[in-house]
Amino acid sequence: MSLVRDALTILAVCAGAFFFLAGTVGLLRFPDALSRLHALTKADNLGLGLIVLGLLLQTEGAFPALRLISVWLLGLLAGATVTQLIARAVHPGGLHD
Amino acid sequence: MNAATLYGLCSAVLVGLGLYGLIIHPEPLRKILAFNLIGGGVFLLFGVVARRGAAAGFGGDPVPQALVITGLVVAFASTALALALLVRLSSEPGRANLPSEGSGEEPMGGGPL
Amino acid sequence: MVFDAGLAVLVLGVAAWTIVARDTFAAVVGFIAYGLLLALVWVRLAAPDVALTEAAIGSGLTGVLLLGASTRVRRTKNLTAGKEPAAALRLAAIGLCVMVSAAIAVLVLLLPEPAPTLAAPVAANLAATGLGNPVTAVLMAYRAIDTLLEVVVLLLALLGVWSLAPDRLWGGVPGLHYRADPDGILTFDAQLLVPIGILVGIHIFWVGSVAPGGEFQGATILAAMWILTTLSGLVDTPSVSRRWLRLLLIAGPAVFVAIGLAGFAMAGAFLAYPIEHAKLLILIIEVPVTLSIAAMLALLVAGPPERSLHR
Amino acid sequence: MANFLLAAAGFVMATVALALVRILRRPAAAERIMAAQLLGTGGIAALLLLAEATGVPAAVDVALVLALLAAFVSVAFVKSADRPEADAK
Repeated sequence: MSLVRDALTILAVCAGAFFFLAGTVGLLRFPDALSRLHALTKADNLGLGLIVLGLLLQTEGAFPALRLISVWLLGLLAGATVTQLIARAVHPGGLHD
Repeated sequence: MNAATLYGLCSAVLVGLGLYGLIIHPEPLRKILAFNLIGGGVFLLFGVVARRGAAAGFGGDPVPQALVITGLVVAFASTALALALLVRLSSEPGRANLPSEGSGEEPMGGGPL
Repeated sequence: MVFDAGLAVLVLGVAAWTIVARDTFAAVVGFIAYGLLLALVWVRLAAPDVALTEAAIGSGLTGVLLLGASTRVRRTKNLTAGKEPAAALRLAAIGLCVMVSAAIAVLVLLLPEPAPTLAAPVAANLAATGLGNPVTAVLMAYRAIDTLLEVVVLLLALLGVWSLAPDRLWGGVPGLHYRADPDGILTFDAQLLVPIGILVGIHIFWVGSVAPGGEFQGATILAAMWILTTLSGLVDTPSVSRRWLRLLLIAGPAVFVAIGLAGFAMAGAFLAYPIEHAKLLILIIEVPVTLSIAAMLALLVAGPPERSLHR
Repeated sequence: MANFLLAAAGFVMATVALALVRILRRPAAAERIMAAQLLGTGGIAALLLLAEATGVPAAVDVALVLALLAAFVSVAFVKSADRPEADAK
């Protein structure tokens, strides 16, 4: 049982790490700011989410699990805010900088 | 070489880097940044000393760790004061001469009161 | 070990960027990254209490302070217009800094073995404080006088910042007034984030007695949430001459000093706690001190008064 | 398991650092904040992995604080780039 759980953790963490790599590649390769932003949100939402999922399988008890999930939700919120604000900043008619 | 020594050497380089920035940059804001960089290096040195003093079931000596926490807060307070001074100074147009009338606007950094 | 080496290289790289970057704003972003990476280093050095403080103050609040200052100084045109240093000075500076670094590096390599430590006495007396976290015990019991003085330093720094206000704005309202946009992301963010943040702040403060966390870390988060509400325009910063604000600022240090003086009567020394009530007294000090520190930190970020009292 | 998680943390930090090196050179301020955001997320992920790998559960609290302040710093960034004029009446 614990072997299956470990295998699932490794799978999820690897997938999460892959999305971080994908986010980096996108950030480096995409031509304009908006599509780079699109790549960045993949790392934020999916990479962190998958790593949290993998670690959830290793934790016992409700409180540590709740803490992990709230880290992910806060990360999502931060990502969503930044994405909104930066999109407005790079969009013509928005902020210029 | 263990991790603590590694970070100790890292802190030595950080202090050097910060000192260089403090000397070289003419802009006050960059000097404040560089000074904070030195601070980070010094705190890290304390952390290394704390880590080496791990004993009695603790991962590190709690006394230097507590000192660093105090230091971080004080560093923040002094940075805030320095930045407020800088912003105030930069908002004063042409400080080369004294104000013509005593209308309350005192020259920044003026003579003894 | 490989991880540590990589992390150290990354810290050094970001620090070097902060120094060499041409643009001040880029250097500020570099500094925020530096604080964030140092938080990781503190976890590696088995100092999670410090990691929390670094993440909250070193990276978060200092970052916000620097971001605000960098745009304002840039906007009002550079006041220095200083010249680039000459090559000779640059070389001399490099020489000096290499020597300083080398001296510290040698000292690090020559640190005494076995390392001197106060961990054992702290552990031996931990039970007497009723606390489970040795760092909190040091801050609140063995070196409580340092902590008291630190709160006073914060208060003095705040008075210093306030005294930078021009005479006509004396006792006015710090910072700028932000208009709330009811449909904007910022309003949504503040409404969602602030309650969660206050909860996290109280959690970090509360676990400080038994686990990493404590008053400074909790207070920083509370301060950040206060600043967020003013940034989003939901609440305006109070004028600095408000009586409740001044009472809030002074409550922490006052209770701290009062209990310290009571220590003469109860246990025969300044800031000495009688053993049977140690934990309760520490808690009575910590709650107002945390609230006072939160207010001080938030007002330090807000800066000197910029709007007059009579609007 | 611990070694794997530590390696994963190292990998995440390495990819993030790679992005950081390239992005910090670009001129636009928005891109720099993007880089800082990516570093923040990477740091949070690395902290969570470290907490499990080295058995320091408090590192999760550090990650929690970072996640909370990441949103805060980004808000402050936009506000500082778009400061309304002082209405000193």
